[in-house]
Amino acid sequence: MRSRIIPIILLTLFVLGTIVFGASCETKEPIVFGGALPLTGWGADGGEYNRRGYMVWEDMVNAAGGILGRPVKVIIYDDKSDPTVTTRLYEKLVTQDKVDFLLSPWTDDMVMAATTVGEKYGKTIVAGGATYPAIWERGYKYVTGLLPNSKDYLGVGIRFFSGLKTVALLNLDLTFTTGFADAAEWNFPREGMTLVLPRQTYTGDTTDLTAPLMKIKAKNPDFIVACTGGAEDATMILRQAKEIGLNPKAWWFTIAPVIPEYIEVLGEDAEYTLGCSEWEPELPDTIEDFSIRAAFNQRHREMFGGEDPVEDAATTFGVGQIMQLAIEKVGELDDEKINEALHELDTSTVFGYYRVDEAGKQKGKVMYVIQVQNGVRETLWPFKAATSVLRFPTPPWDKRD
Amino acid sequence: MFEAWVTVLISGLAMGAIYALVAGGLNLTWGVMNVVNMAHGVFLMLGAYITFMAWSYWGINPLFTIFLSFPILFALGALINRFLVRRTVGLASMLLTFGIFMVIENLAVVGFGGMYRSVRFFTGSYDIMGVFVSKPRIIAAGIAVAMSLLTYWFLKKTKIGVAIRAISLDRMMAEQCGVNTNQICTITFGIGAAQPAVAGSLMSLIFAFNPMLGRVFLVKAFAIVVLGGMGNFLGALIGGLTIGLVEAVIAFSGNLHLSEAAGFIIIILILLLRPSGIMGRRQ
Amino acid sequence: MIKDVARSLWALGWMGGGAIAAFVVLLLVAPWVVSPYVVSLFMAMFMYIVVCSSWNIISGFTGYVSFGHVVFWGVGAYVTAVLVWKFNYPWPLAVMLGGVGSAFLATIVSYPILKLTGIYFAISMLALAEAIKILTSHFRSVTGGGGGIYLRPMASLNILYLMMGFLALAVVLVCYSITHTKFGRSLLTIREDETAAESLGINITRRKIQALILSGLFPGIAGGIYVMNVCFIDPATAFDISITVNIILMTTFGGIGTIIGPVLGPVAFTALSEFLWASFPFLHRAILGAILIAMVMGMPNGIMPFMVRFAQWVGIREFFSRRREASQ
Amino acid sequence: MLEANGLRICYGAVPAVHDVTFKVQEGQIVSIIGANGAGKTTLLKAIAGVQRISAGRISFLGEKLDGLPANQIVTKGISHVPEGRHIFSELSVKENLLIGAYTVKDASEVEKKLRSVYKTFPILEERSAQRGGTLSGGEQQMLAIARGLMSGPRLLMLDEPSLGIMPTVVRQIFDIVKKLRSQGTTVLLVEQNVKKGLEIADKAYVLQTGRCVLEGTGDELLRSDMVRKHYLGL
Repeated sequence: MRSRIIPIILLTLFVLGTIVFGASCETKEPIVFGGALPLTGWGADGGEYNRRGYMVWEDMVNAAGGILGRPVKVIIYDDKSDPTVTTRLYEKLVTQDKVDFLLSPWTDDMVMAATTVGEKYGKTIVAGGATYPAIWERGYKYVTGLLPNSKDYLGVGIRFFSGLKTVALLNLDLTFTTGFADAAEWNFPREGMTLVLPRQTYTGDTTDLTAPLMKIKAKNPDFIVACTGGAEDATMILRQAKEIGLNPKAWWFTIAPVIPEYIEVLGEDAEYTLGCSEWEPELPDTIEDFSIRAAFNQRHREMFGGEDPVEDAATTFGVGQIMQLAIEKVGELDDEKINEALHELDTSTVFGYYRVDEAGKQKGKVMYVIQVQNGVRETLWPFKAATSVLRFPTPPWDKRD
Repeated sequence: MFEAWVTVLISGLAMGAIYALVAGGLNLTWGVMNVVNMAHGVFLMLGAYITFMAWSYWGINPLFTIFLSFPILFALGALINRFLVRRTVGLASMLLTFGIFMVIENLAVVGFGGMYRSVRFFTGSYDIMGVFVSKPRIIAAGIAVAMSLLTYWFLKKTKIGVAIRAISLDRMMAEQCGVNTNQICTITFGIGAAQPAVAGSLMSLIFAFNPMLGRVFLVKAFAIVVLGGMGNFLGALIGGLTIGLVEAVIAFSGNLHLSEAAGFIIIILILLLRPSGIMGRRQ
Repeated sequence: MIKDVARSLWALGWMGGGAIAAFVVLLLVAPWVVSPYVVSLFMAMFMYIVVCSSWNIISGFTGYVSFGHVVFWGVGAYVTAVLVWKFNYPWPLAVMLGGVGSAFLATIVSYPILKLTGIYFAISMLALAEAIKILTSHFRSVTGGGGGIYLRPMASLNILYLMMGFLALAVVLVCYSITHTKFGRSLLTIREDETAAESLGINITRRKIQALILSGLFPGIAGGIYVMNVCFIDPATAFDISITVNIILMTTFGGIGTIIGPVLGPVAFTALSEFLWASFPFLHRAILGAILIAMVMGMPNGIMPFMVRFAQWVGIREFFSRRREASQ
Repeated sequence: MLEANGLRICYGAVPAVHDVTFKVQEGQIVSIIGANGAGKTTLLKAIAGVQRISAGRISFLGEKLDGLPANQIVTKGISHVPEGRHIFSELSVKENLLIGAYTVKDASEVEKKLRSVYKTFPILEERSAQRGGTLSGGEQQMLAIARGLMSGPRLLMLDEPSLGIMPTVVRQIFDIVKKLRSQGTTVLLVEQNVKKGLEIADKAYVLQTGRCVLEGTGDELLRSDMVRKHYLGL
């Protein structure tokens, strides 16, 4: 039986291949989009999810007939997680590859580097994986953002607990996490919270957090906000907090809770922790207009071995969609007009609402508050989209079963 | 307050014991063989992955996996020495081992992926009269100290151990005493790779790690070897514990930035005062 | 001293002068011929020529191998960035002051740290770089902390590229001429035997300090130019240990203690890694590592002897060997 | 027992030894004498396997030696006590001796050897726990010889055993060398102290700038005009 199926599949593939090849030969010049992502180095994880988003977008746009009747081509380079390389690559994309449009790189450092090049050549960039406010506060003309900046990102979470009085702040010493911590400090007094001790900053090389956690424990705050960069440092914080019996009423983490391996690595220690999500794969359509979401999820699973898309893939898909909407609105490939359009658009993508202020800073995006409950992420807010209710207060470590 | 201090100090010493184990392996490859081993960190990382895989696929108790990571990395280290490192010393060996580091780390990223892993086995702590002692850290530290002392005993009391020390002092003369220095160096490099692998196995219980795990520890390990005195095996243990302790004290009384900077500043100061390390021989 | 330098430059002769002229012409013409991408690639290459040659002064000529040379580059970059960001200095001045800053750092650490020799010096430099990295993170009000500093783009790529190119040329010429002066010769003597150097009446402490300051100055300027190009600096980038590792790798690869080695190394490395990276997006590091292993096994003394043999074969032995002897 | 034929040894491109031929008979003390830089040490190094030879042939008990690594030459029964003694300074005296017996597999055999060298050098037993580096020059020389004896060599090669040592100790050492001969160990001695070296020797060779210029019994050479004039200053 098997012996007959294989030739048939091969034959089908061959025929399909020929048709696609023939068809592609006939179509017009593609519109070229280019960007660089960290495919190697410390950012390789996020970079790969980002790449998938762009790949799915390219595939779906072309399947639907392209933009302005022209197919789309996406070029992705590897920036080795190094902003210097990002600068060089964006120079290359603009001047050597002569791409029509630039796509966003991943994370603040790289976005900073890329937008510097974009600004120089008048090439607009919709920043994908970036939240650091400084990106939009430099007076650049050719940058808009998809993600809310860190003040808004943190604000949602902190507002959620505005009844709590005392708070402690942990901060990983990186660009974007420092941005979060700054935003948190800006938000605390606005919600009537006081910091019980100065923010505790640790670095990526820190191997032992006992000392800062003991200091926090001595002040016994109601609420702990940890501006973590990923599963790695969040794991260290939670495990060591458990060890010394640090029991606030609520734990709030940035980034980590939406990273797929967070729950896997921490297991039941991740229970009750809260975080902010920019995107969830399965949400009722009522909250935002997600007509394309199901198709995106479906295509992503088909292309990448059945894996559900994660936030970082939805971000880049959203970047593509925004570019497409702006180009279609303008109707021609004019950088100036498209940049204007990007600043004026008020729309919705797979990723969520998109509306920016004059500086290009995102204003429309709705954030979700999530909590880990029984080993899964549940959405708590906005209430319309809630899948569960808040579990509060967090029980002490020794009272958990 | 007293309990808090003791908690912090014990935690610092535990971390110091793990530093010492990492530095101990480096002391063999660097202190004895004069190979500036840039690949040291990847041995650690491979040890962590061996434990993770044995635990997650076969459910092996992570503490027993050190009996896997030790021989596997011993063999890998021996092979690397036999076919590559043997003919180089000093800066050339740095070039070579950096090449090995690039190959292994890159293959690990491709093979294991960049995502974080961790072994969830012991969590929580022992509460001894208000002093919190982290279970995974104290167990890891205990094994690390035992491992360091075992190596010390091995070098002090066995025939091969004495030969290793003889080679570190005068390789040519050792050869003329009938020591097959190539063979002994292969064994030395094997142990030098297996020791950080055990440290890596222990770290998989403590940290969430990915293929970049070893990088954090490499710089500190180099510094601790020099601090303890090159080729001095008890010195590496003492140096590691010292750094762990100092970091904990300053982290608790000052802040984390200062504590990490202090580790390095102390290394500079000690070297200025005693240029051959805490336990080093005077020249 | 100045006379010695002038004489040594004169000694370059027609061939050397021609090579410099050719380099300058190529440098000036390049931006009009190749794309800005290649220009920025050249710039990165020149940057490594600057830092490798500078490292070579203290480590190759004087024999004090530094494992923390990135600290001078990083301090230069930070001084420039802070001056532009906080005090609105004109950027070319800030770049120059970046060099002054790193030379100043070299001056204050030089006396104690140069008392150490061999591996102890190497590790102290490593520890110094790590300590300064952490302190840069710590003093947020001055340095922007771990979040780093962002600048507006002010200088065009071509200007910065030319600065870096001329800086590289200057550093190589400085390295060349010091090997022909009394200063340079005393460094070489110190490398061979410090006690003997002292008995020859060389003030070794002073010479070593001068060498370290010279060796710290240029990376600082290069760091300043770098930061003006990328417009962003944070402690993790500025004091990244892998830059030190690259410096040592490239120089050793090209030929440590020679004039041409720290030039050949970066050129060969940049070209090779660029090619591999473009051809093998996921495995380029592994392949580069494998090539590195093969090269160490195949040519344990770096590419220098290989180049000399090649040069002999081509018949321009004179060009390579003279420089080499001068440095030994 | 040991035969060297037409040895030529180079450092880089510079030959240090040209076409040297000599023989060591079993049970004898054979001295090689000559001025500083005559190539004596180089010769011993070549036999010990730490210096490559460019031409010629070394054989020991009819077996070809050249090309073997140094550690295997020890197993053939040759022990080298190099110039400058090369004591492992951080190892204890006993550990130094144990390293000397590295090639001996049998532990009881090692114990026996240890007892016998302690008998020959009682001072070493007293100092057995001390670090090698803390010994005096003469004690270090004794330790070096004792270490050489630990492998149970049939041929012991001594390089400048009297260098930098007090005369009384030198006499002691030479007495021990004679005793070794009587116990059946063949000795190949390199000495700058020509008088001493020749007095003790059964057979001797004079090396001058890498060439063998004279050979004969110890007495013959002591009486030869050339030795008297050049080396003894008579």
